[in-house]
Amino acid sequence: MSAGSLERTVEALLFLAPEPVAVAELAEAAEASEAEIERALDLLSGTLAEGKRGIVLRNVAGGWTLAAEPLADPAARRLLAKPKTPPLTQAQAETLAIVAYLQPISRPEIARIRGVSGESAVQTLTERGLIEESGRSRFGATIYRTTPLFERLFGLSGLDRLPDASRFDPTPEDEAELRERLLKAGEQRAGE
Amino acid sequence: MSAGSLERTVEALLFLAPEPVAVAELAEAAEASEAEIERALDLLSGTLAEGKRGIVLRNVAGGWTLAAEPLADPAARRLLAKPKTPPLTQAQAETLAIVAYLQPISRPEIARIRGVSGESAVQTLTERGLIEESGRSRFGATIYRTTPLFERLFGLSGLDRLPDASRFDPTPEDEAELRERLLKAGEQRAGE
Amino acid sequence: MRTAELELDLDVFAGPFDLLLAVVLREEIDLRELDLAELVLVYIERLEQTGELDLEAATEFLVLIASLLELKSRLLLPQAPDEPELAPEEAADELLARMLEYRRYRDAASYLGGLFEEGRDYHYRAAPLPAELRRVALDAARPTYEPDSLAVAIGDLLRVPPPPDTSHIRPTVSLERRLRALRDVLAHRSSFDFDEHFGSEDRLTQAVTLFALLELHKKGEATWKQRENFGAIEVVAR
Repeated sequence: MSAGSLERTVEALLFLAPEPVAVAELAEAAEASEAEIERALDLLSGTLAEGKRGIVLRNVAGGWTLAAEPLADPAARRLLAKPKTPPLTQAQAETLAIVAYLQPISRPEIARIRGVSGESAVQTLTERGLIEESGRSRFGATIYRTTPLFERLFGLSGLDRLPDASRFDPTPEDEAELRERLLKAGEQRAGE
Repeated sequence: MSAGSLERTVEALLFLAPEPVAVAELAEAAEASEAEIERALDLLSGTLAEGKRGIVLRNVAGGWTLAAEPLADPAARRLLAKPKTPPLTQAQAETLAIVAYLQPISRPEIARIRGVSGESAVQTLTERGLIEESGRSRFGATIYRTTPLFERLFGLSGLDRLPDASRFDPTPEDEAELRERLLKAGEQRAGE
Repeated sequence: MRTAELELDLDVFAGPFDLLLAVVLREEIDLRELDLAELVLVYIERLEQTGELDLEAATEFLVLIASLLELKSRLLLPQAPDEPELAPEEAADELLARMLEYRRYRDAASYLGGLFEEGRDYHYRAAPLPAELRRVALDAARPTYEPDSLAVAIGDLLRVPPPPDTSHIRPTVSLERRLRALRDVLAHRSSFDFDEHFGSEDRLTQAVTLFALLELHKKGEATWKQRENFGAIEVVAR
């Protein structure tokens, strides 16, 4: 079965584009309305759903892009002689979470929340292109934000797609338990 | 309908590879036999035949590759083309003038006239589409000529409209053929 | 080693770390009396004993100790006039709040870590654009370059620089040629008088010939005799 010509055009554009492309850009290039592009993307996401073909359609970093199906990851690394991306360390993941949720955020603020300065985590994340400097605070501290690459590598279509941070708050029960645990320890001592 | 996992892997590999990939390389990367790869390519060439999707499978020199469907060319140009026409460097202008006035001309002759090899000028002019290969000399050297794009960018309605070089000729009394004189001058410069 | 289980034996407190926090929170111990450096030393000693580093626990310890340090410094330092004094119960609340805030991002980190794990199996295409997209389209091309620039370039290429002016360079004497001159003479005679053969040459040539003679001596082809200062030099083949 052949795809419609707009769907084919959109697929070709995403194939060629080096970065994710926004719907508005696709519409302008294809000389179609955004609604038509949305419809074409809808059809395409059916054809290129995970597990169907070697290429999948992804909505990341504010636009649409094609990616190789994860199934091919080991073969792709053999062909392109690419080592597996190293996982994030605990320190890197925490620093990244703080930047992602609180950006723009200065280096001292990151340190205040983590309790340690974490220079090297910030540096590694910068080197890996996941965060970048976005200016200086009025006290001269470097301010950080996440990059489009971060959204791409984490499969986020935008920063607004990060789940609400309150989701990770200790539940009132957990919080009560933490306080309780501390206080109980105190009472035990008092009872000694 | 979903494709088999080897077909999907092959499609993913061709999607990622910047250059055409040979069957043997695909087999090694996918840890399959060449016969299995051939079969997968066969299935894939059905799915990705011209006119079916936005991406087509091509068998070109050196192996298999994916390409964008030509239908999308005008849209791709609108979205992605970042044509550059920066001023020509001295080396580029000289090389282009030699090709323009003496075409067809081989690469070694260009080098002899300029007195230096100037590989990179030839390459840049080719990439910008101002000159192109037009064959091989009987000694195997690449032969160049100018392109229609060259005529457009210089506002020439044809090659016969090239400006008369004699206005800038330091020794207009010399009656020898232009090619002879350029070669002689080049050799004298190189011999300094 | 869980931070909470760290056994402490400090000047003002003995018991598990957990408990210390509790008593600080309940203001049973004045933070100002607590030697935090000692606390850190105990922790490090304990780490060395167990020989294992639980990163998560270590991070939690660092968050706590950093918070305690900050609270203590705020208790010790004079307050800025516009900053309300930190009451002890507020300090305790702040410590708890700090722990809760840290936990939020610790858990967010593990969520992001999961996304990253999924994401790193996806590869994106990094192939360059096809050549035709990197150049001007024929139908979009407008005259950009001056045709005369081509004729000018040809004119430049036809220009041959004048032969270099060497009048300022003094005639040179080649050592090689002087060696040949010496060998020519020695080929016919076993010895000869230097002045007799080279005395009529200019001073530079004579000097270079003498230098060539040293070269022959070094190679074992010739030697010389001079019986008195400024006397005749007799060159002898060897």
